Amino acid sequence: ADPGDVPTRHALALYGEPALDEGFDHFPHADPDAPIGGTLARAAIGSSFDSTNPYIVQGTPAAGLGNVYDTLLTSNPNEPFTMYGLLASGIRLDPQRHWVEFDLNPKARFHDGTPVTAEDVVFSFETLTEHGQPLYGAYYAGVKDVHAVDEDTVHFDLTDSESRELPLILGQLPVLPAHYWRERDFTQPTQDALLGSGPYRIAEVDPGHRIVYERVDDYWGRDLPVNRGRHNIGRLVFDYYRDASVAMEAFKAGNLDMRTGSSARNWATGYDFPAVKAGFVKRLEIPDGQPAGMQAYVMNLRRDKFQDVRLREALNLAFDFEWLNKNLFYGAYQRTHSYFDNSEMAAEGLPSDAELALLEPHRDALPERVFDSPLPIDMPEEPRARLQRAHELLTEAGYTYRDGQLITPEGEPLRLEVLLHDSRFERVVHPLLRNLKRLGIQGKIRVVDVSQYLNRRGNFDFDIIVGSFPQSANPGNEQREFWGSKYANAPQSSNLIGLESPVIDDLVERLIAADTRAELDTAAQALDRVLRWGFYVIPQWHLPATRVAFWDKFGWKEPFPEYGLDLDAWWIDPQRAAEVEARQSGG
Amino acid sequence: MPDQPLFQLDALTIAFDGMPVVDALSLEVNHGETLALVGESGSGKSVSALGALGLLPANASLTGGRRLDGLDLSDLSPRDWRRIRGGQVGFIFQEPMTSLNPLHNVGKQLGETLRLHQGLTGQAARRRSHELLERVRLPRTTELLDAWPHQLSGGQRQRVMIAMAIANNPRLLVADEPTTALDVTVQREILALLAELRDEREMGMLFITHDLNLVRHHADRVCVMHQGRAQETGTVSDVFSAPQSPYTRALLDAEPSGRPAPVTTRSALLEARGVGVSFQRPKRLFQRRPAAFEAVKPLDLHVAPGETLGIVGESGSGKSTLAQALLRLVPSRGRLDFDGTRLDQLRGGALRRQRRRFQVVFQDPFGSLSPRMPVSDIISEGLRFHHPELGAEEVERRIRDTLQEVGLPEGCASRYPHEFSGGQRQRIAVARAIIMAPDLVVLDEPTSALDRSVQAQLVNLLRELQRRRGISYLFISHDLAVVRAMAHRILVLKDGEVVESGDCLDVLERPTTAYTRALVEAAGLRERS
Amino acid sequence: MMNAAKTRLSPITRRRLEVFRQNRRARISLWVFAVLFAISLGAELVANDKPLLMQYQGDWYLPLLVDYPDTEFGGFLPTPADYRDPYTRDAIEADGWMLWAPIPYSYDTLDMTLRHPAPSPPDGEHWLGTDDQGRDVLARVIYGFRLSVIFALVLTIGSMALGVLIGGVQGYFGGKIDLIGQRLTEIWSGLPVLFLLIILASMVEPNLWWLLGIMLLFSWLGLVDVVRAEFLRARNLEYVRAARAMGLPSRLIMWRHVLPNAMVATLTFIPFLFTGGITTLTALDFLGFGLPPGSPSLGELVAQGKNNLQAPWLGIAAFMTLSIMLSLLVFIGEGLRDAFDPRHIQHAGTAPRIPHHA
Amino acid sequence: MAAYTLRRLLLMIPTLLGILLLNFIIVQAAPGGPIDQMLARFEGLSSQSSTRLEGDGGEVASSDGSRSSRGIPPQFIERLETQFGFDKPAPERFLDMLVDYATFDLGESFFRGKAVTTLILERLPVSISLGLWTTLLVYLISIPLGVRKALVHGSRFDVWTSGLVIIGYAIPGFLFAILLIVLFAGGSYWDIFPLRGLTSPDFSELSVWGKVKDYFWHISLPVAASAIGSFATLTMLTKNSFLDEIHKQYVLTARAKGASDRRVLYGHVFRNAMLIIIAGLPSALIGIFFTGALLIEVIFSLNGLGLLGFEAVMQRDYPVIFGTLYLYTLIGLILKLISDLTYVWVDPRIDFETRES
Ligand SMILES: Nc1ncnc2c1ncn2[C@@H]1O[C@H](COP(=O)(O)OP(=O)(O)OP(=O)(O)O)[C@@H](O)[C@H]1O
Ligand SMILES: Nc1ncnc2c1ncn2[C@@H]1O[C@H](COP(=O)(O)OP(=O)(O)OP(=O)(O)O)[C@@H](O)[C@H]1O
Ligand SMILES: [Mg+2]
Ligand SMILES: [Mg+2]
Repeated sequence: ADPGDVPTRHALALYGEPALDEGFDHFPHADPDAPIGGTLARAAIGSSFDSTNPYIVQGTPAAGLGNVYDTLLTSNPNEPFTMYGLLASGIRLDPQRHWVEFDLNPKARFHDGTPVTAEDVVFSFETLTEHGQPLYGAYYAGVKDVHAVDEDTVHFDLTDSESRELPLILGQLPVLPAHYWRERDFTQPTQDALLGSGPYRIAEVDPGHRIVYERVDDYWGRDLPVNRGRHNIGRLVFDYYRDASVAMEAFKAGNLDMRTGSSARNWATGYDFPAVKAGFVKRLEIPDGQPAGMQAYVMNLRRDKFQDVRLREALNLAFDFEWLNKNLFYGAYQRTHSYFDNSEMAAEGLPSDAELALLEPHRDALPERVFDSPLPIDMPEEPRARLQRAHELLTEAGYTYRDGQLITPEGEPLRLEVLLHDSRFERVVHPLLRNLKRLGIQGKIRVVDVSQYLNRRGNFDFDIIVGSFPQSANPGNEQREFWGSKYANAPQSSNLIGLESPVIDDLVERLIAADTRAELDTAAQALDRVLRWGFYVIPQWHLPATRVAFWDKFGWKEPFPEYGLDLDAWWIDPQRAAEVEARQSGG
Repeated sequence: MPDQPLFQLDALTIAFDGMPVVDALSLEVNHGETLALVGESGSGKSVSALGALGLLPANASLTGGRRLDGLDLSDLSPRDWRRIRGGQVGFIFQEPMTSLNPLHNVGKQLGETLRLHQGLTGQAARRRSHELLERVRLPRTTELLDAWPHQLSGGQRQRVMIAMAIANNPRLLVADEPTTALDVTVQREILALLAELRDEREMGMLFITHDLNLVRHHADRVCVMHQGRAQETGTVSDVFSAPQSPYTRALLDAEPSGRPAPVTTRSALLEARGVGVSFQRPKRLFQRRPAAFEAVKPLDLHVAPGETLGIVGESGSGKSTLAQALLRLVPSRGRLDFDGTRLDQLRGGALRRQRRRFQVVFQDPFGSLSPRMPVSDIISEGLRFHHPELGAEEVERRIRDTLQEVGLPEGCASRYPHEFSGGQRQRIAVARAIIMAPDLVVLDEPTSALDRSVQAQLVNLLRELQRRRGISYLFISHDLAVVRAMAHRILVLKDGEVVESGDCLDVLERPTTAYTRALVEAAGLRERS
Repeated sequence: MMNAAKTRLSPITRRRLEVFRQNRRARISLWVFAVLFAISLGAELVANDKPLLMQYQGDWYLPLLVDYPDTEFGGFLPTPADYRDPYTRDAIEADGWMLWAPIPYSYDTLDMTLRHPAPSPPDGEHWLGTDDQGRDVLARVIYGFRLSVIFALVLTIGSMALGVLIGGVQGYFGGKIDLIGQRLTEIWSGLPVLFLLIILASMVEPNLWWLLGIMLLFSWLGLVDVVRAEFLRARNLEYVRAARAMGLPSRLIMWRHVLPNAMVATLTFIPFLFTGGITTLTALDFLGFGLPPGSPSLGELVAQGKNNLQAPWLGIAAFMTLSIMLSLLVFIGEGLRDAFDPRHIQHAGTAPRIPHHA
Repeated sequence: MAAYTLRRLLLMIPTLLGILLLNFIIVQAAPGGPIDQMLARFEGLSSQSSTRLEGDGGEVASSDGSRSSRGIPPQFIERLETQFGFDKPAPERFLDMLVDYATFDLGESFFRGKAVTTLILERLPVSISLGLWTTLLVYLISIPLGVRKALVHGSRFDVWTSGLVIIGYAIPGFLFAILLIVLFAGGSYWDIFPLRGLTSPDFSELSVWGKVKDYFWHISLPVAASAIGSFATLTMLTKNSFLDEIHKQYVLTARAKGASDRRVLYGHVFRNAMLIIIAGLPSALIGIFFTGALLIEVIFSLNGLGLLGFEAVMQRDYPVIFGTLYLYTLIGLILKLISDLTYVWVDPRIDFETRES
């Protein structure tokens, strides 16, 4: 269609309509009357940063740099995947998805006062795909051409019209000031306070140690509906720590205001210090509506030993999550059952009719159980009963015993190796190995350094690894790489299992081609069902919440957004802040 | 004051690990007087002197009174001790070779003494050190001030010790065998110097020696020790003319005498041609390197089987250096033939095998004994290596015999070298050399720390061995009496050059050069022969 | 027998023994160390998850030595029985009895019946608590002690021998040997140990002997410089010259004359080399290049102590083990040093001050 | 000596060459290269962060980014290969490296986009601070302590100080560091010291005195943690060498001169006993300055050379690996030469000539 014929929209939804109409006042979880100011200090753990340019290959970028650059669109954490205009005041998407156009907000300004123009967008696109991190090239591979229609309008021609996601991903494009970068080398790391257009600017850089952002008082987009009530905090501080236990101490000492993402152990045992008892430190577990994804022991199907599904099921039986959760995790995690756990896309019970429609054509290639056994898969609870069941399965599959060792039907003792790169994960694997040993399987752990791990993983040189298949609320093309036969033998691919199944390929294609949310869900459920009955992995666990511990000076509006924590909508309560800060510095 | 003795020991008793070595020794030294302490080797002379000044190791226990100039030394504070030691009391140690700090140069060691007690520093101290070195008759004083102890000859080190001891004009000088490493001429001059100081400043002197000749000439009174006890005390003339105890009489009578058995063959066991040694002098930054110091100028010598070649000469004339050069222990020039082999061209194993046939007794016995080896191991080591065929018992037996031959008490085999007296260590070194039954032994001052009786015993032993086995000796000594008793021929060295050589008696009785004549005269040999 | 042995000792050895025996601290340390090591050698008898002896249905069983399948005791698995499994236990105890080791856990036993999430604090069941995998810390310490001591012992002896030999030869001979030898040592010490470990880990599964081998290749380097310096000095001393004059070969001179007097550094370093061996293992485990996962390693315990600050018994157990072992070794080392010091004063109590007989 | 020194200096060249060559071969032989690392970075699984050294975690496998798995274009990998110079054969790369190193051009990091020299210079203050104060502290305490212990060998003082230094040695340094932080810088006990960095954020605004105070305030815990384990060896070494010397004849002479105990010990014995301490110094220095403080750096969030080197190894950042290696080796070789010359200065009897047997 011609751009002139397509209506201009204020938001883009992947499926259906945006939840908020044009002209909405603010996001529901934001409070436009929130107090402004205060400081939020957080830790960044791990390697220290040496660059303030997060878009390039070289250098380690600092945390929080996203606050400095506005993107064309921004997402609403209350919806799975809908994006509202930020720099773009209007969006026109070709119904056939051959092109997309963005109108830039004429008020949009960089921090130096120069307007943000279509030229800047074109510049940003070209620079990022050409000199930026390779992922930009990959993201935007479906873009044929970009050009500025006029000062305020930018036009993208798309080749990959199959991908519903691409226009939204284009909305995530950060816009860089062309005039600023013309005089600078984009590819080299820098520690300058780079020019952006976002709600914060870099106030202080102490390379490797700390970066401080301050709120831009005359931020051009302050009164946009997407921003109202957000970006309330005056200063954002990121202090760098190399060691998590030390960061925890820093939090205890009041050098940090907030901690997110503790381990279960820490969450259960780390919070009994004086400030908690005195009520100065609070904790929240904020439910997270994002699909959990699948973290699992991945069996390498390229190896002969894993060919028999009964063996794979037996291995699943050998994994005793309950014990692990109770004794190692303080009961903090939930067992992952589905590849799309924590979402509508997870299969349940017996296949629905819609699912059956997808599955029926493949009935011959699928085990009976897919059709007639309900999910979740029924497995005994009691450890001994599980082992007994596993033992039966193995015997049935023709495995025998010699000197207490399990012998494959081919007459070899069965040996498995779990490849790890992080020795801290050992403790999780040992209980599994113990049960394998009871079954007569010789399992061992091999810990190698990250480089070697990647190398071996990339070349699929492993028996079992701990892998993860993260899922977004809107699965798409990436599913091909996860499960597609094309990727089974492509080095470095994400098809860790090595699946080469026409059935699965078909289901994946249907998922990608889904036109409505319902279609997508059905395809995902069918895929999930097939994958689960294949016992390709031993699913581990997930946490359907975000853990936040903080010094009690923050305010927020409930309910929390469904899809992820939006700290930008939090604010600092000046009164409580005064008390808390007195305590923090007083020790 | 003069009514009170300067220094007094009252029933001094010393024991090591409960074994008494000095038993109720009492003596006194008056102002301006020299008291000679004599006695056989190992009788406790050195230990008494050390004990008097509180310098014994911790495993020694000491009782009895000690007074210096009326001051009771038994309960002095460390501070007072510091004032007394080195200031009021000068101390010359018996073994000069090991008594200097190996890592401080001569100037620094002397300077320290001066600084501690006179507060002299810098140029003043250096000037005074210079002066002191000259007073003790050291040559090349400027150079020596910057020399390290290991670059000095035995006698030179001893003179540095003496210089240090007299640097602060002490009231009391404890001189433990102060001249053993010195040739007779220098010895005489040094003793004259000490006498001068004594007379000038009313200094008292405790003179420990085994050389009765010196006692006769240089001491006022004498105290004879035997096995830790004072045998008799009295004026020199009294004791010498009418010795009371049999032990004193024995001491007085003992004198090396006799002559070695004549040599039968003329062939040469060891022949050296053009052997010379030179030492690099240190180069100062940005200066041309000074010419090397020639310690031994190229010279020839030969020793026949069963022959003893005596080497004499003033201190620092290169005797020790020559001896070591002959044994290939210092880099040298020239040609060496040992029993038909070119010694100077041998290396490695071949040289090592030859070494079994020539042994050496170093001038510094203390330094040459491994401190962590018990005596039995030290003595038997070469034997066990070169004669692996010997059984353990045979080795034991030989150790026992040899120790007995050199006059060391039995039961000392399991002790460490530092537990012996100077003379005892010297005999251990001799025992180590002769137990190997070598063809040639180089003896560098083997008798300097021995009293006359032991000396005579050792000389007899060596001659006996020579007669029995035809051993050749290269015998270095300052003591011409011993040389006469040992040597067939004599080589006289001066400044690294041979000034005279020939038949022993010829040279001693009819010296041709003034240098030799002075040596012989000073030794006072003639009057006794 | 005893007496005969005694009389055969040379007087000097007897004297040394006497000195050592008079040093109470050293003597006790030696005893304690020997006892601890002996216990750890018999670790299987002290800490084991299999009964030492049992009777079931009238038959005798020796689970410690023989693997009996689960089916033997009414189970269904043809694999060795798990005697910690309550099911098996009940079955056996219903018709027999079991004799357990004092600590009924081995180093790799996961306690499936923890009362508190791992790491669980010390209690009557786990005297030193469990680690963060639910394994008994005391059992791991005992097995870890054995492993570490053997590793460190071999490493110490090996690196001492190499270090003294190489350093000694360089220092004693000097000249070209020294000049070239030193350069070679320098090149050797420039080898990237971490990379070698990585390469090793990629080729074989690292085990104790591989690690020992690799560490042996490098651990001697620390000694070479000091030994060489001491030899450089000692070779000029008069008694070394005397030994040469006696015609002794260099190896004997070095061994009997130079070495005993140039051993200060080496002797001092022995206890530290020893614990250093243990710490090296610790560090390797810590970096992930250490023993195969699951091995009873003190290093892993240390790392756990750090990662579980809320469970101080882990760090404390590791630290106590290390410091007790090191103290014992240092005190034994001092006793030995004194025994070989010819000037050592035999009286207990009197220190060899610079004597102050005032 | 001058000739010897010259010879040693010249020999440094082949030594360096040998070390570089061996390292070059071995490092390249190790599995996993910088390209793997680069890819890993875009997968959020980089070893950039020294994960192994951090606490916490170990429950959820690290890997995130639902978008990362979209594959990396092969052209990008090719571009990286050219950029890293892997398109050239290894010998050529080695020669290029040597030519650069001859002019002290250490190249540029693969990942950080900075010259290796700059990186080292940036990290130097931390390493120097830690190294210098640790060394000073250790030497100033250990040597007098060792001397004192030698004097009263076997006494109660000797025993309990031995116990103390041994315990210090036995405490793993990083555990002690954490302990210090928990005790003195955390929220549970005393909040006295800062737990991070070398200076305060407002350092530049402080007065000179304030700066000095701030600096030492920051450095005290890390120095304490890195020193604690070093006392033992040096103390015992000093003690034992003094014990060996204290009975020698020259000590008696010095005392007979009336020198005080102090003078005897420090003026006479010290020099004799010092040789092995000097001999150990170069490797101690290299260790303390360049490699020793890795874990301390991690725990106190300091960016020093130890971490730089370790990260470079884990990341396979070849230019940093070889650059630092080259530099440390050079410094090490020079230090060693200096210490050899010091031997001669300390003990003039020492020479390096050959001895015929
Ligand atoms: N540290 C020691 N331990 C044990 N015994 C010792 C020690 N020092 C000396 N002795 C013994 O004490 C005795 C006396 O020794 P001292 O050195 O006083 O003898 P001396 O009279 O000076 O003999 P010489 O003339 O040989 O020097 C000797 O028998 C010696 O073995
Ligand atoms: N290593 C050295 N370096 C420099 N000069 C030396 C060295 N060793 C000896 N000398 C010098 O060589 C000369 C001869 O020394 P040597 O030891 O041979 O004398 P000596 O004849 O044995 O004297 P004494 O009778 O005093 O022992 C002395 O002047 C001494 O200073
Ligand atoms: Mg004496
Ligand atoms: Mg001489």
